[in-house]
Amino acid sequence: MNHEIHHPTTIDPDETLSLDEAHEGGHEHHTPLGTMTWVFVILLFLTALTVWTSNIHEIVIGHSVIEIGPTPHIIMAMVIAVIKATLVAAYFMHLKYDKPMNTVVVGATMFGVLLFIGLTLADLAARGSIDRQELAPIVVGGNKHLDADGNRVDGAGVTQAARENSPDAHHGEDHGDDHSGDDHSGDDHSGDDHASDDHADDH
Amino acid sequence: MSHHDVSYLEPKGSFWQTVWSWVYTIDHKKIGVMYLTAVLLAFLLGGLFALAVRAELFTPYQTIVTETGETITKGEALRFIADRWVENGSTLTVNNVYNRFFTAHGAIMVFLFIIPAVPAALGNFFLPIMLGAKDVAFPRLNLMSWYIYVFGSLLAVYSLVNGGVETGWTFYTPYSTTTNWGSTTAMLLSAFILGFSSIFTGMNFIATVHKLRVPGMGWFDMPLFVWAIYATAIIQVLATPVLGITLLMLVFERTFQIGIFDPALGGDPVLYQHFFWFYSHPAVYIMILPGFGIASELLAVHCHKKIFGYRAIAFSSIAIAAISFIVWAHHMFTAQSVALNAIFSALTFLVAIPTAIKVFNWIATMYKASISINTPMMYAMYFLFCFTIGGLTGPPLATLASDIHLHDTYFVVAHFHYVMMGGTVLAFIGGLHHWWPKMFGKMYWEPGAQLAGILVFVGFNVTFFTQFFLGTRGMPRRYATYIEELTTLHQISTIGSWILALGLFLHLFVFIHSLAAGKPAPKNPWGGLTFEWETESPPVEHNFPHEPVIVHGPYDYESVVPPHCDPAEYPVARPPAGGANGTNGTNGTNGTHHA
Amino acid sequence: MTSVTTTNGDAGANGRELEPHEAYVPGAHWRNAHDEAEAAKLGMWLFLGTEILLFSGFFCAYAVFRMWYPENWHDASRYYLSWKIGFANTCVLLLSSYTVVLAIRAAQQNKKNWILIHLLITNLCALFFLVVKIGWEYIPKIQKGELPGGLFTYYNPQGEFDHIFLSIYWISTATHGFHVLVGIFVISWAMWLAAKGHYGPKHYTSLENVGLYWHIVDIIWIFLFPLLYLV
Amino acid sequence: MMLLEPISTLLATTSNPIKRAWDHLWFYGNTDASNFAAGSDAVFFFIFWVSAFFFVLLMVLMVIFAIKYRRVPGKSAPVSASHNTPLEIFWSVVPTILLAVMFFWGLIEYLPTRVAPGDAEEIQVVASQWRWDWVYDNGASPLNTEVIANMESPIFALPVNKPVKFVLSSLDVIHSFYIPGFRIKRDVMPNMYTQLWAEPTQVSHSWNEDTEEWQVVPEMARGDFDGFYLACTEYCGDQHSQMWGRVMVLSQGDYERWKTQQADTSGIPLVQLGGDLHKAKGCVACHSVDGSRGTGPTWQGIWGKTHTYVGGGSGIVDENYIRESILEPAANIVEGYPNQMVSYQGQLTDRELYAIVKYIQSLSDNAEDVAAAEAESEAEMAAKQEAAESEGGADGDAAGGGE
Repeated sequence: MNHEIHHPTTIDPDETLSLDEAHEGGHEHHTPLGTMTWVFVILLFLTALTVWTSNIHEIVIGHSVIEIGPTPHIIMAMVIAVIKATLVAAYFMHLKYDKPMNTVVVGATMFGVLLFIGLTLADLAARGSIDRQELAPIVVGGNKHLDADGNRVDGAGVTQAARENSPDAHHGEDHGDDHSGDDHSGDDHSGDDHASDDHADDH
Repeated sequence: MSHHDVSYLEPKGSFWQTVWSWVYTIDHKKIGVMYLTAVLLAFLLGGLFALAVRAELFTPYQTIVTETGETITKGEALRFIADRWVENGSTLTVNNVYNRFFTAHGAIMVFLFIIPAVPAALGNFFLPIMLGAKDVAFPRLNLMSWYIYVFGSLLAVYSLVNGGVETGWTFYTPYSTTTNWGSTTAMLLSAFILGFSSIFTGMNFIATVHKLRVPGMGWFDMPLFVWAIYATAIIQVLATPVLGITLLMLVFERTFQIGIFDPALGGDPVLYQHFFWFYSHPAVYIMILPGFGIASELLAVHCHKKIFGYRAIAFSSIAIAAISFIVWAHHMFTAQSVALNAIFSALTFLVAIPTAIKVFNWIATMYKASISINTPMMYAMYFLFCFTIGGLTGPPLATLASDIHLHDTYFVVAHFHYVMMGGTVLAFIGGLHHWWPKMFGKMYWEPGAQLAGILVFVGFNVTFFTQFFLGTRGMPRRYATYIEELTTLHQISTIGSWILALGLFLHLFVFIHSLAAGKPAPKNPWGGLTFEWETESPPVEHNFPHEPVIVHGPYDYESVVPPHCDPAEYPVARPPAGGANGTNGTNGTNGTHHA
Repeated sequence: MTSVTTTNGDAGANGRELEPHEAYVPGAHWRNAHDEAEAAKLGMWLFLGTEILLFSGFFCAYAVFRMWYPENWHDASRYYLSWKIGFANTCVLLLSSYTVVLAIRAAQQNKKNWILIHLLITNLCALFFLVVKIGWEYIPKIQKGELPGGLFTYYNPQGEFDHIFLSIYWISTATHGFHVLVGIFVISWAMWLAAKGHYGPKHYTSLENVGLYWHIVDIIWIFLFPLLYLV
Repeated sequence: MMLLEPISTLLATTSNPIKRAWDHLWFYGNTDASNFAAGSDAVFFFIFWVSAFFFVLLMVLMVIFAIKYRRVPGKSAPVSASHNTPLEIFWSVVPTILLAVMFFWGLIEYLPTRVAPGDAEEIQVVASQWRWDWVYDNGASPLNTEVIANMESPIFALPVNKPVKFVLSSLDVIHSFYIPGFRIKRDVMPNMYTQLWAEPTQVSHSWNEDTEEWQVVPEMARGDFDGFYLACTEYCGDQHSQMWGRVMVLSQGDYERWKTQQADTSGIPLVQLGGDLHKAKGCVACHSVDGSRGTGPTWQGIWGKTHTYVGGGSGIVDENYIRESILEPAANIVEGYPNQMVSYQGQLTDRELYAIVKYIQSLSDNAEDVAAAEAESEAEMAAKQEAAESEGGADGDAAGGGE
């Protein structure tokens, strides 16, 4: 138990505040032109690639046709986008050359984003698993929202439009005025299938 | 320049020049003092709403037929206001007024008071000083953040006088998107703007801690208050933007009907709750972590003892900040899917571990200490008492089976008041007394402050401990009236709120008295070891007459005589061998080497 | 930025008036210019982190509704938005990011005119982006009633939840567009400082931070483009 | 009709003052009201006693230290350890274990609450601002009310020892379904069905053949209030705090009797039925009948009045206006009132609608109107009675919404 006065020598290597650097000036690294140009070209190429892949809807191998659904598309697009973003961050934004602290900030941020989106999605995806109900949709007779003037109005024109979205059920130009709930009067429970309960059941 | 020896409070020339020197200042101390004034005003305003809410709950509504055959309703304390408040062409109902008042109480206390209270007021003032810096990293950003706060607060006040908000401070959809009472949009924008103030303050503190520590000060030489503020700043920066986007989307929902949260348009209200709590749960730790930091300082200084488990306390602050991001959905146990409930219940318990460690460490600090019983130390003990209750009533709410019963009842109300008020606010008041001599150079009337503290402690516990019983007996939150069987408990609670208010007003009086007639404060009235006790009371313009040099840790009480203190009064248990560091001199400059 | 007109000791030896960037002294509370520059960059990165989190709200809403209505999303994306416009805008933004990098390089090499030229190209790209966005997307959409949520009045919806797709399109691109607009202002401010000689090899912190901001606007678009226009 | 005696009187009969104070302050003693209550309480009290132990331990230590180690000026604190790794590990691990027990116990007790047994009787619960409506499998919807917290609240019944599954939906904003005595709670969402279930295990009321009324059973007079009520726990606006319902738990036989009683309204005179509906369907939450102001216009003397509407126009309150206001509330809002009401489309039969019209007529001060209304009512009632009888089970169909 030999005691000594605490000597504050714990200096974080990443965060040194040593006076030695005081005269080095603010910036040590010079931006290499060639690297940056290459990165730019790769970014353009990846942009073209993502557009190209998004337009592939089926792959023909010999006689078999593999259909590409929306999920592979979004995975592909996101992978490319992540690569592009990483390139921009690492080179254009100098993360590769900077003190690691800035990368830690980005990492923490991305961690936050992933938690937020991931766990929220997890809940909304798991929602139907136990509360599955084979019932008629909820009557939204009472659902209201505000119109542009801030007044409460009943079930909006948009929901009506969405409900009757068969190609032949055109609503004319006057549809924009259709918010007052006038066309709501005739609605019955059974005819009302627009309540968005179905996502709870199906997904 | 003269700022080496002139107090930051010194007037600058004429009256208007002095005013201008405050309005346009980039001095973190002046900004801190302005914040302090503003948050105390907000506390007063929010507290008045709380008193009104408690007054309404003194009795439930009762319809009585009088002797003349007239039917009247009793138990409506807010009737007087309701009958005089005209909106949409007629007077309001008592419920309307009550709903606006509890929303106003919540919104003001959360957004205007408790989030900025410790970081922006005390943190602004002391964080740079504790690091031995002349200012925060970005002084102009600091000033901007203050004016953003002012603007946001004014917008909130505008919203209140323009009808108020009746959605609850949580703004749950679809109620908040459909109600056209009051001025909800203004309040949403206000909270959105206040969020930026919070973000900028957080950014500033992170950069300050990283880049402006006095040369030689390592991470583990920082005072624990700095660690706590640093952890808070991380949450402020990482969580607040999500609140910003949530409120912005809610504003869009109200103005353009974007339909993302509104079920009438195909949106989903639970999605809103995820958005909201992703910020607002971490925000709970924005509120409480600085309280932890203050408690650590108060205990160490007034126990005159090295804090027990320094690293454990420091790391637990960071751990709490990290865990705070993965527990938000425990606010939605009755709304969301079973799988997520199980996950979030488990994750929520994680928070209890670092919190428990902190409490054990604080109590252990008092063991074999040399404890001065004064207002700050009493507040530290009040804090330990109330926060322990607040913390221990967390597990029943994290446990699924019992939360189902207690969710959205007064048990929750009592729990978070024990954490927010019993934790943060008591620590804040304690910290204010602790640092008051340093901030304003005046001592306060100690017996008055102690009496006020006792009143606050008793009043607080009478008010809120009762509410645990109300909660377990099934009294839901946000109720303007209730079943008659609960009248006694509600009345006890309301009487407690009066005692609490009395204590707080007495504190206000003591502070005003101190400013007007307080004795000049010595440089180090408590015998503290951190940098703020080395400089003048109040500090000079750039904080220190000469840049301080760190020669001991923040809590080395057993081996270091506090600066400016008499070693006869503060003897050390273990004098250093040889005294090569010169820290035990008696010339009043201990610990400060002139660079 | 602090405009400093005093000359320091070194300057006197050279016997000429120093450019502002050469005469730069850090703020009074900084120990040296290096710390100040590092802190400014750290602060900027923290701010960029908040920007990313801000936009993550849109991405989260997007992800949720796409998970629920993948077909409707796909159809709406293909029907309402032209990938060609998006592609053009993406390339323009990438180019502008590249020129910002070149502007910083010019500052490092003390070529004042090239800083200005590169920043000017950046600003022109930003303007191009906004003009395309407003002229070729927003205005026709408003005319056709392809508006968000409850304002949606388009006669031929592709599915039940087109209005929510368009809500997310509108709020995310409008917020992004607002950032582009802010970008134009801050880049113009950087040009003004560059013209006055505030940027040189030893001091170009604010130019670097403006660049960082501009890159993050680009990165957000890198994600918005495929999500809205392609998948 | 007060079904439960006020607790104050019950308390007054309890002789032991300590017992009285305990009952009044302490947590629920009633752990057998539903199959979940005992489990939930057991978890709670486990946590409670663990917490109490730690709290007392810490506070006693704090006070002892504060007294024992008070500062004496000029004396320093003795040297003591500033950390102790084994101790710190000990006090990290022990709470962790206890917390893990809490979590798993809580989870085990919770999981069954979300999966109803297959044979559970299904009751549809429809919430709106600010009322509860339960639709039973025979189409019955409660008609009787009781004053809870100054608000006429519907009385619902449940069978004892039989699982009941509640299927919840909301017509407007989020509400939350909470029966404190049963320890169950679930949010009621406007865009999806949620559900929960419980098995009541304690009879609260029985049918008194003599008085022909539902009465509290003697065992319930336990000196504490019982939590047999339904409350909304998610803030939902103006009268959130008055959105109550009484929950009666009946024996099997009584339960069947009650359901039959509630399903058949044909024998009730129109004005009386209108009055019952006014309370049971929640109209009372917004529309007073004594002239006082509420969220909506009072019904007293409203018949025959001319109202100005929001957005221009005016009209006389007559049969058609009342009917329109119930079915399409947003069509014509009286000046000075918010557009707050939900549509009752499909929830009231023609006869019930008519009963409300007649009830409003009967509330008019205008003597002539009242006389005319009464005369008319007699005739109409007879005619409607016949119509209703010939319609058969129409009531049930229209009241549901679950078909």
